[in-house]
Amino acid sequence: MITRFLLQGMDRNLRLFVLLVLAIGIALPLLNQIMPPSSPFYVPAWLLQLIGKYLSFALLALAVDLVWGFCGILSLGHGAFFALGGYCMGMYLMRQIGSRGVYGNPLLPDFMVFLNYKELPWFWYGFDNFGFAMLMAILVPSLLAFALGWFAFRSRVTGVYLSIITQAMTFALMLAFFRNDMGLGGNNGMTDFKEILGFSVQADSTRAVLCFASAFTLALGLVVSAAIVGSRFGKALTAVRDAESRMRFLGYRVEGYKLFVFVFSAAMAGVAGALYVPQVGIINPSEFSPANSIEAVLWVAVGGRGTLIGPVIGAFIVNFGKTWLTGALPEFWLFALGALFIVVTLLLPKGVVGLWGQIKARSQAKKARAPA
Amino acid sequence: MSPKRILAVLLSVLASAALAGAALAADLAGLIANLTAGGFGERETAITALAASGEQRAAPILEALASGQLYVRKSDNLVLIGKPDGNQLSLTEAISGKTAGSGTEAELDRVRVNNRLRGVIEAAVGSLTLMSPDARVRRGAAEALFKRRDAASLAALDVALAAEKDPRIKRAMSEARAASVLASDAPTAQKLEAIALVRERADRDSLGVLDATANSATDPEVKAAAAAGANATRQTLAAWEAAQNVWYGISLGSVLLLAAIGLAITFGTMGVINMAHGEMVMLGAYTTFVVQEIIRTSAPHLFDASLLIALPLAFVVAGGIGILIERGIIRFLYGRPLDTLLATWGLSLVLQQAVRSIFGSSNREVGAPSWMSGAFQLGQLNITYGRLWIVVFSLIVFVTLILVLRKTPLGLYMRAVTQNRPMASAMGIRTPRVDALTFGLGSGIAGLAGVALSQIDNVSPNLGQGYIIDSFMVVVFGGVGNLFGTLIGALTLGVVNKFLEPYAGAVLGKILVLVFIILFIQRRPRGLFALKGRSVE
Amino acid sequence: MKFGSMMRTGMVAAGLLAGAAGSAFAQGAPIKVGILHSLSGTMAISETTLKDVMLMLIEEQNKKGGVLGRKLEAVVVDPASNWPLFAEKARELLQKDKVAAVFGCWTSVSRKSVLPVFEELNGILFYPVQYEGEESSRNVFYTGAAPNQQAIPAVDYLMANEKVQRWVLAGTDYVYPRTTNKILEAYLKLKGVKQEDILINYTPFGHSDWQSIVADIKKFGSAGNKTAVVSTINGDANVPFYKELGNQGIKAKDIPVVAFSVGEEELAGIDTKPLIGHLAAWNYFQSVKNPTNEAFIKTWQTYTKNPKRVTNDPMEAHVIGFNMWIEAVKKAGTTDADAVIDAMIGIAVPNLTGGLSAMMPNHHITKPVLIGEIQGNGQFDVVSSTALVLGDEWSDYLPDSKDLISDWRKPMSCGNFNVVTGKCGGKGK
Amino acid sequence: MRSTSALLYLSGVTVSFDGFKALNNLSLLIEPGEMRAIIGPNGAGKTTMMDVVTGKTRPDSGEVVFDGRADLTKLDEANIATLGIGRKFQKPTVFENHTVRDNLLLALAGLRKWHRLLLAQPTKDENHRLTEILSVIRMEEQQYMLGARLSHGQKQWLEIGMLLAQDPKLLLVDEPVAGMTDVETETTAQVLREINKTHSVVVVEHDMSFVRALGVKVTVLHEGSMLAEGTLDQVSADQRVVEVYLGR
Repeated sequence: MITRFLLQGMDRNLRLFVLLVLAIGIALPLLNQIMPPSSPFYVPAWLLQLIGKYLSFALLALAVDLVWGFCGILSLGHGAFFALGGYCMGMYLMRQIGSRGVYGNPLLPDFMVFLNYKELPWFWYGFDNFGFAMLMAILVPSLLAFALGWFAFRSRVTGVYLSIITQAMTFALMLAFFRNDMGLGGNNGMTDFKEILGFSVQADSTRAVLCFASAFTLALGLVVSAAIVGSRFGKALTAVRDAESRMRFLGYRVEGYKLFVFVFSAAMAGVAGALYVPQVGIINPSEFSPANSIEAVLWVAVGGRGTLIGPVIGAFIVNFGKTWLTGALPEFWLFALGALFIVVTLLLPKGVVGLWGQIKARSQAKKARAPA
Repeated sequence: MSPKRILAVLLSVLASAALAGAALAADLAGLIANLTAGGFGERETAITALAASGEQRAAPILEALASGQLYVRKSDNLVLIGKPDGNQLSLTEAISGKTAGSGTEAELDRVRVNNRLRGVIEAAVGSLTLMSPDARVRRGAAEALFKRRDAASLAALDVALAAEKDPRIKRAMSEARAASVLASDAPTAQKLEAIALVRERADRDSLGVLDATANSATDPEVKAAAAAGANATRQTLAAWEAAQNVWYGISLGSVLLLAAIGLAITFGTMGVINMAHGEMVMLGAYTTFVVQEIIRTSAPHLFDASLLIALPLAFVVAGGIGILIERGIIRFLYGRPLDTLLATWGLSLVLQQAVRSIFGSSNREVGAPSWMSGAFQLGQLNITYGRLWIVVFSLIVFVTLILVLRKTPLGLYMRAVTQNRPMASAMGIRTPRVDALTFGLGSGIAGLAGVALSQIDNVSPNLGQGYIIDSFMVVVFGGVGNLFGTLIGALTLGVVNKFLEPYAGAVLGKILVLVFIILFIQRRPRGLFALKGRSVE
Repeated sequence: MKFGSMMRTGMVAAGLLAGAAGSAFAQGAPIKVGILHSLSGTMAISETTLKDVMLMLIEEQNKKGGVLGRKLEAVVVDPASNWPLFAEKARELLQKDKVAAVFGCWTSVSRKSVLPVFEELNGILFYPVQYEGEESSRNVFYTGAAPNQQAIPAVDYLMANEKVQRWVLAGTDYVYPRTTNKILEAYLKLKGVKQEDILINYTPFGHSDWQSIVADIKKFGSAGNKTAVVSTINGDANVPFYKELGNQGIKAKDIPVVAFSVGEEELAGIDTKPLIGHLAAWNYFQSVKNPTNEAFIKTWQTYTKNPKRVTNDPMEAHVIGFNMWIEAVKKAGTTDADAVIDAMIGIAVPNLTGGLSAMMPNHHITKPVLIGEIQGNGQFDVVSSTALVLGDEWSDYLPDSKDLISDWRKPMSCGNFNVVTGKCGGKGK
Repeated sequence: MRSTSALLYLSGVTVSFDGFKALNNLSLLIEPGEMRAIIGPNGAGKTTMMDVVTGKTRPDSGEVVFDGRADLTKLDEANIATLGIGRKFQKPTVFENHTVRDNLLLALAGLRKWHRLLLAQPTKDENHRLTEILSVIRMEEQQYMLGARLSHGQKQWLEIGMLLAQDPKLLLVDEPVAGMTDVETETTAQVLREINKTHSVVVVEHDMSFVRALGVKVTVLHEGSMLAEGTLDQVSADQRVVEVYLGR
């Protein structure tokens, strides 16, 4: 039953793509581990970390696409869910530092010590347990999404209005987390992590594993999303995107559909955040900044909304470009990035994947003509 | 300073009239020499001595010193007063007061003072200027002495009071005297009536005096009276404070209105989510900067008019670029509002970086013309001219815009096109042209906002970023497509914000406002003033 | 798959670069110096200047023939005011470009973000900005001021010269102001200031509407005794803050404001006439008169082709840091990190205020503390200056850090040695 | 709320948008199995009336009762639809990105809950119903074509098919023959009569010839309230109706 459910949405391209993601997730870490640094095939740790980061971004992009591309809800607040997931992971990693902090306080993280905290705030309890932290990384974003969606969808807040309130949400959260009184590290957030599950976060082996974990989770995310989209639920979902009121007159409770995807995608974003933090080694309030959420949307647009492969490709293109250009032409990379966004929205409304599709269609048309 | 010194100052003031200046001229030179030599400590003694000399020249020299216009010429160690004109300084000899040509900072050593010395000088000059022929100066001196409330200035005040004619200044002086009395060891009776007098002022300064007395006084009777007076004053001030908050709210609201109103057009009536709106504001601010730069270098006397000159230019620049954007990007995206969001976001990145590469990434100075700097008291309300003008300006912009929409053909076309595009074009309205103009208008207004904001905020490439989100909140809160909604929305948010701030603090206040907006949208998904009816669907 | 190929090219490119850099060290190929300052985003306002200064210093050094007979080559990257990106770029500089040293960071969070990277890859970072202290890493050299090199002398000055009795501690809500204010609070109490005479206020980043807060300050100041404001407000929010001060007519002689984050660069954005007499505490002012400084200003203004271009304290910090690094490299005879790190300690180079600054075993440097008053021309008049003060990384006014010291000389070589327990590693167990 | 034998019962329904009364104290009775044509000039309130019945618009006052028990003013679109009121829009709206078959599947009476749909697969008799309807609307060949690719007429047919699939008790049809050829109009009339055998139908229409072709009881709306009721001949004899249509 479940396997049937999981496989129903997978077409051939997608199967190949998922395999490719897994291949990357396995090959690169292996190359890093077994190859000697001298070998041309050696994958340096920094590249591994980069890929890991892209992979978690790709997962975030997929989450955004699920609500935007398939249900027409443009959320400008997914960065918030991502960051919340990240904070849960961050709190776990913070607790793992234990007495290795500069003040050697066995219980309190450094930032609490020099802000004269006497004991651990209540919401920090339990985060020394990995399982609990991961559960929270999924639950906290989901609950927030549920609360927001429950009201918003029932009172039929749609389109731009929804986008704006999601933006307001992430903006408010950013301001809140900037406050040192939140007890979450204020502007500096959390950093200088030591261990995850007892393995040093700085060890190449750990990075290899994290990179693989990200790839695996992304693959899983793709499969599940495909299943949802391919199900009769998915058909209804896209129908809601295209003609919401028509669906109502057919007797569908549109709210339920929207709420489910919204919450699911928020949870996915949370997981992405949790994977992101140990690989970049810092989590802080700027992750909540509205700009980040908008950028995530742009990854989707670049890759191709409404497809499952698109967001992943988009996330990789944009972030690879960013990494490369901030080094190659630091003074001008913003021009390039901005131009990319403009060009894509103007010329490639279906994104890169769409372009690829058009090219393929054209070449087939040629073939068809050829024999005549 | 010690009572003895002030007394000396005062006596000499009276004496100086009688005594012949010539005799003292010699040691005036000596005094001034001391003034320029040594560290701040020596300088202080020199100042008081100079004041004590009672020379007519003393006051101008000390004022020059206080305002950092007293120089020693490197070549001949001559002490000069330098008033800036252009890049040069026009010089007059300190002692004789005759002109000594001009020079540059490089050829001169400025005689340095610090806050403490400025205080000392003011006191010295202050007790001198109590007798000044200029009424404004006398009044200023009295006010200064009231704030200083130094028992030592009593004597000076008594003399001045005796000589004073103008009742208002007399009042000020007697209040200053009362304050000084409270600082002195005068008998209880005097102190009590002094308290009564001070109490009538019922403003911050008098509160300060009363509190200080309440704390310091030994005599229980005085203590009680002062405390009572202080409490009474506090209550009056509390009422004023509420009013002050409203004013702050309105002025914050007017800033929001300025930033949002352009958006209300592009977003509200055209449905374009213009993420580059903030950058239009920024362009307006930079236009102001450029205008001022040109004026500074080529026509300094025009400086006070710089903003008025900048306004039309900013409108044209921002509006023009707006039209380019509409023709180049937006027009391909009508009916895809969320896509306009993405494209214009990319655009905002480009514009920011462009400005950064042209003007550099650091802040640019935009000066305030004289008519926009400073503040005035309305009862206990402190209203700064800058803010006042911004409020006025934002309302003017708002009203003009309404008129444009209601009364001009462009406005008519705009409404026609936004209500029913095909019908409008069928009736021969050139809709593309109208679109371009509408967008240009919106952007132009953003440019105007930039001119105003340059007065209160950073002129930096990030200027726009700070306002874009707030602007969207305002428009959505007020109700898209409804300018009055925008007005009300902006003012409401401003006032609410300012009333929360004292209790919740700046950050929490803002957060609460955002949460409030989110909840409000749940209640009224289409904002404060929504358009009802079938046309919405 | 498009991105697959992209990554492959990326990897190959990386491999080549790594190889190139690796082999480079053998011959007299240039020594790479990393510059890690934001050129875009919110911090570009402050950091871009530092990038330019570094480029200038490197150019100057190359005119002198570089160091160890090798030219210097600057590697500029843009971390875009994005803290995770700082870490990524730091890694790129150290692992891909194999730079010998990195000059960079402004905000504490950016430093905190790159710190683990530098410690892991054993790189060298020169950090040029005044900061909250409470840190000492083997791989970081702190050329900016620690709180005791800025805050406390400023407070002393106000107490002594302006007889200030009431204090407003206004700051942006992040670590530097929080810590500095904690230290100041403790210090003031020690000096017998009563709790009700201290008002602490925090505002968000880029706070632009200061009406209420300035009004509060006025209110607090009008209550009798002489009041001063100690401002740790972060760069961007200062312009509106000072504009509001000017408009509401708060004169320096009534309520002086002493700032720790406002230098010539920030004032360049304001009309300073209404602000004459407000103070700032730094270790350097452009107005300081001495040959070294005048020479530096001259080169800077010619380099930037802008005779009005100002200099400021963090720039001096980079000058000091860079010269120290050059000296250390000469002393060590190599750019190898460990050798240079050891060589650094004890090196003294002239600072721009006419003295010698020395690198101390705690990786902080000695500097004079100058108090300046704002002038009408956007410059500062120095009204007080101290002898050389050693940066104190672990403040004596915070309960948990007063027992800690840092000494990177062997055999101790420890960043948080606890003098009570006699153990390295904070409280110990 | 009074109980009645009528299938649809409107009484004293008033709706106003910013002062303008779209419906003004309108009362209307539809008996089970009846087919009713509603005519009236533009702005007479025909569409608003449908909005009220389908729950899109809430009346300011008045009763709307379905099937003698359900108070429609309290329910939203989804409930009303599941109660068995189907609506066909003037402009055919089908799901453009779905195949004809999927369009029908979505309309098919039965599953509506999101959590049931996640795992649901089309059952045997569901598929049976689909093929049945496809044959009724004569679209077997196009069943895997995307909605977007269909011609205007085909869309009309598909939508009718969707209504059949939805299988409502009462069917509201808004100007079904707008922009149709005479032939299409005639067949549409047939189809509606066909449908009427098993469903009650309310048709809103301008086209008199079509109404005549239907040959059913007619209600004339004017300025939001009922002007006249009866056979087409009766109403067109009515003086006021003539005035309304031809003006003075």
